[in-house]
Amino acid sequence: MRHEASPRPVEPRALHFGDEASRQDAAHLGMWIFLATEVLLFSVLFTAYALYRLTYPGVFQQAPAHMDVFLGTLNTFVLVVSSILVALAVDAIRNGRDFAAAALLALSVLLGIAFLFIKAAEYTKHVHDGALPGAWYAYEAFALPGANLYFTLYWVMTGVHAVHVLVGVGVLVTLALRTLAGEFGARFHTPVELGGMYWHLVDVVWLFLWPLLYLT
Amino acid sequence: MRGGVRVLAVGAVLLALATLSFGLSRLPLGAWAVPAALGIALCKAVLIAFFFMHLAERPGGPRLVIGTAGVFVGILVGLVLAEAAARAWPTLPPGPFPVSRLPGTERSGPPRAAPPWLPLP
Amino acid sequence: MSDLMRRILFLPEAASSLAPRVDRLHFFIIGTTFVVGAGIGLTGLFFLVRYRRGRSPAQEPAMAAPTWMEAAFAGVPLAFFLLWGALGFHDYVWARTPPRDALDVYVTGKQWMWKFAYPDGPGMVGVLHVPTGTPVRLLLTSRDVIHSFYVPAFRMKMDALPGRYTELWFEAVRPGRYRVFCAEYCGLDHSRMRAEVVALEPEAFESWRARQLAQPTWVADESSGEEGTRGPLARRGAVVATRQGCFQCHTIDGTPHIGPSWLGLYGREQPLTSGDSVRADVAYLTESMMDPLAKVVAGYAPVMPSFHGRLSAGEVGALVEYIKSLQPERPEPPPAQEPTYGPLPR
Amino acid sequence: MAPSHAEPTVAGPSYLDAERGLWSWLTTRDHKRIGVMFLAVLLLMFLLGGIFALALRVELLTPGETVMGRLAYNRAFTVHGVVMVWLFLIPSIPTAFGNFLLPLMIGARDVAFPRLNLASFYLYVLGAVMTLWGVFQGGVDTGWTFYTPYSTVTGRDVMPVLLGVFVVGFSTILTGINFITTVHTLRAPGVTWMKVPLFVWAIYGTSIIQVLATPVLGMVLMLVALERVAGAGLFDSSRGGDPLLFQHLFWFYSHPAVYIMVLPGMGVISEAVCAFSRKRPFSYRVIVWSTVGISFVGFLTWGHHMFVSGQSTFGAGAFSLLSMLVAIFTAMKIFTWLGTMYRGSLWVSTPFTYVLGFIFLLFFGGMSGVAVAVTSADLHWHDTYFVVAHFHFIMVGASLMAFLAALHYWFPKMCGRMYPEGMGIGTAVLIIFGFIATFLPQFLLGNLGMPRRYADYPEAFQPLHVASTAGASLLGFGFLIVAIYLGWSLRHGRAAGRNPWGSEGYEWLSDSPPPEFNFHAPPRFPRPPHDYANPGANTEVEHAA
Repeated sequence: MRHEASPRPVEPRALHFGDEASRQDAAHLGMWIFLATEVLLFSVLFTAYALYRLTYPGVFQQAPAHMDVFLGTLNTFVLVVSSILVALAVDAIRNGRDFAAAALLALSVLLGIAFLFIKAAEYTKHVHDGALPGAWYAYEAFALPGANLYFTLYWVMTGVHAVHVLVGVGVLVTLALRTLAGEFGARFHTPVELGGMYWHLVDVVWLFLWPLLYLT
Repeated sequence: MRGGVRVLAVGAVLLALATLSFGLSRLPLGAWAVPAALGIALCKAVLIAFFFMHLAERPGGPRLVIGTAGVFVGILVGLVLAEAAARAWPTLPPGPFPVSRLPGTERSGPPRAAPPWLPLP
Repeated sequence: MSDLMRRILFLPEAASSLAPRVDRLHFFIIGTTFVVGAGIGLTGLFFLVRYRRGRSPAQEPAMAAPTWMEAAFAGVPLAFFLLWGALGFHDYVWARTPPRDALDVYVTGKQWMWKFAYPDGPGMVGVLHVPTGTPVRLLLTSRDVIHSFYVPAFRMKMDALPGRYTELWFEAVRPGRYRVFCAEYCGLDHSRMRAEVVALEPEAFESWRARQLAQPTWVADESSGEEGTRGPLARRGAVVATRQGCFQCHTIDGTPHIGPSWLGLYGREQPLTSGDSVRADVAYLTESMMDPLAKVVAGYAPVMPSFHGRLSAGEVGALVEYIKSLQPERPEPPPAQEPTYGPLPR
Repeated sequence: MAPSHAEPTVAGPSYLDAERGLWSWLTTRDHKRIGVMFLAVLLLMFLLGGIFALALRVELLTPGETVMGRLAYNRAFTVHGVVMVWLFLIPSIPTAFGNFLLPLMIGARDVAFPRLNLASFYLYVLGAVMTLWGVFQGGVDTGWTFYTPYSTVTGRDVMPVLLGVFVVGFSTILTGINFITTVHTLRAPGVTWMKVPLFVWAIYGTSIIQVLATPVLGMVLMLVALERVAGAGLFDSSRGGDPLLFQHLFWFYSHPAVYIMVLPGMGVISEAVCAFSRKRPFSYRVIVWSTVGISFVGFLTWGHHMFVSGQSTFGAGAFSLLSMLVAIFTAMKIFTWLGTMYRGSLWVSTPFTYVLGFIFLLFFGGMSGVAVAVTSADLHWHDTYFVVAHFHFIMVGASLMAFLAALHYWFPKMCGRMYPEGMGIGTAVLIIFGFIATFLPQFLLGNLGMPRRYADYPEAFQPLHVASTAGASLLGFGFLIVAIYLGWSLRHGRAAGRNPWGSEGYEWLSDSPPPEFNFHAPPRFPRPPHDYANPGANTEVEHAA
């Protein structure tokens, strides 16, 4: 019953903007390339993390003791669950159940917002500790050489990620509203899929940030 | 409802893997902690890409694209690490080390005190 | 032969043990390039004449390269490139592995001068004295941004990074004066950040070093509790100047501030606000510390406080010695006030 | 997303006349118009960068201060570098000619995402304005490389330039996404992967590099900005950071960026060499696979910019070895082009003159590149005028020659008129000789030990500097002539007809200038492009609906 969008529907055709299937093909490919650029964007931060972990191994091993592992882990589950909801929403819209899809999208928006609030709570704690990035670092309980770099990386990585979450929430809200307005259905739902893919990517990035910053 | 069931099944695996990752971090794994955590994260990423991001339905272009991106992330991280790990002693940083500021750049240099809008204790 | 090549290619003289190695490879690469380049140019010209349109109408529009030729296109150049890479890397490893018996010199780059310090005391700005026939290891660091220590006649350079050390070594093969450039862009006066390597015969170098070590030195009582309790007098002057806050108004890099810069001050003819001028000798420098408003240098406000009673006689002497040492591009001992270097493993 | 237009059945107006008025240009989604708009802005940028290049050459005529002080010189070479690299060379051939030709060459009606294409143009303009404003108001003197820690501690205001280059990078990414998707999904029936024209392959390879490398640059620039705003310390030794990290990340982008600049040029040459030799490419697959190879291996070599930076010996060896690999792809291309000329029927036209210049200069540029990638030789040459001459051989000798070749080759395609051919050939020869006179002395200057970015130099270097400046004036004069006769031809050139060169490239099957949707009917390409063995085998099918 899904398969409106059968795998690789037709050969791409020269008749520009031909049928829905080839349009979908182009849109998905373009979205994947965009997601690839996002991956490379984050790779810079992962490189910096790896280099400084190599340079200051002790600091990076001790660092999770100064993080709120509970909140970080909670956030992981929040994001994964929201990802599952978005995947369910795409499944629903493919089957033409647009009200269910909108509701699922709205739910994951709520989870995204919850993520940001939990993140904000964590940030507040760090601010109170004085564990601020860069020149403002003043966390006396963790004053080893390199600890400032850990926290700078923590702020930059989670900060850039949080910006992506914010954008993702915006995208999901728009999609939910447009779904409610009946713009998407079993026949045409490419934007929902693409927006969902963006949200999943945000989730995937967090799945790497979480063990690196909180667990190991 | 087959699609929905599959989404839920994959979701359950994801949550289980996340729990596993958290559990492993409580164990003294030593040098294996990071590879284990990253391996689990990679598994989760592949699951999400294939089943939530529709990669399973789209062979060809998209798989090529994201695979290439992965390879290049590996190249960047790998070569930088390999180079840095092989550096001779004198070029490794001895830790925070006083470097004098240039004359006349105090204004544009980074502020020493926290900005006023931060709710500091 | 290689002198002729050197002249044709505008290379400076080969004054280090590394230079002939680099030059040999250089000639190999450039020679091959020119031979093949001429071949390509002549082939192109020949084709242009032979296969010109109209001369021979569309000859063979469907010709394609056989596979062996495609492989040759890749294989032949690759063989040459890998050979050069291997030869070059062999020399590079040699050039970056200092011999164990090398003479160590600490080099600090800062905007826009080079400072050299020998482990046993003497140091200087802008001129590096080295013995010929002896490997010299330079330990480079920087006080501000990245600089690069480059001696064309030695065919080598190495970046000086702030906050860490890099090393390079060379062996000068004949006495002479060799130009040092900064090769990494470092700001306004990048192009004037020059220095000089003076290579001396080993005996001449030893006698130069003995002269340097005979500079006035200073040993404090153990009880005085001052930092840096021994060493060249000028170094103590630097400590005193820091403690007395002299650097709030005076610079040592030549930029005028509230007061005149100390760089090159000693021995200079200074115009005064009164219209006269005075030579900045020991007497004038001492007078200025004790009674600063007596002779104010033109262009500066009379704001300097008197240090009468705040400086001991020894400290005044040390300050004067320090100011004397701050001469641009002149082999005088400046303060060896760099961070203390840890022992370096070989 | 899709404008649904009925198939035009009769020869209609060209894309230039399809709609009229400035507004129709500014809001167009036609890839050809966007290409032309890019071309106009790019030429403006080239003029600006060129003026600063001449100013630098004049300053270097004598040691000491000739026409500007050291600070002015440092700012001027920054403007020259930033404008030429970020605002001219990187976007040049892909955005102008790639936009115009890529859909034509695969038989598509437009790129995959026309609105994104227009957005890319406006982002580029916005980024260019921000960058230029930033460079001038901030008096930025960091050089185009923004090396830390100088760029993080300099008293000049670097921030707007960082943001501007970031925005230009976004434009590059959007263009790259668009091109890759277009090549993947919109090829006409019959255009299989191994029948894609060589220029399209080159643009495709370039787009891959753009998409993978540019985000890295964007993030690095943001980290530099963060360093300035918050003293982040990631590149700052005084906080335990590593200044070399910046160089690694920067060159991870900027070394592939060299291939962003030169690969499209190679594509142009591959097209033109076939067209003017009247021959199939000597080996289509060698050109294709070397293009793909360059775009992959180009990413593995960045460390050869850091042989004397404190990089480990192991790192230097590895990067040197990998650099040797990337050079052979260029060598393979050069041999293939020569083989294509062998036993052809050479038409000595203006584009072909540039092609010959390109092959010759690229050879020397490439070989000097191999030379500086040899680790021990780089101890002498790194950061001297040898390197300056090397990359100008690639950027000007290769990329710009290809740009001029493309400009002349496709000029009739874009505006339907010819330029004066004799004048073109003469000027091309003048430009090639002016170029050699400018940059050959710089190789020798590098040998002599003249470091780059020097406002002032010892007297020993002067004779070579004078020679270089003389060559530069010749070069500048040549560009002026080109601008004058092309400008004149826009209005007064004789009509070109559909295919003035008798080329077998797919793009020439459509009218010159092409109609609004490129082809009057869905085209059919039974034969590969550049198939001079079967002239006229490809046809644009005329449907009478």
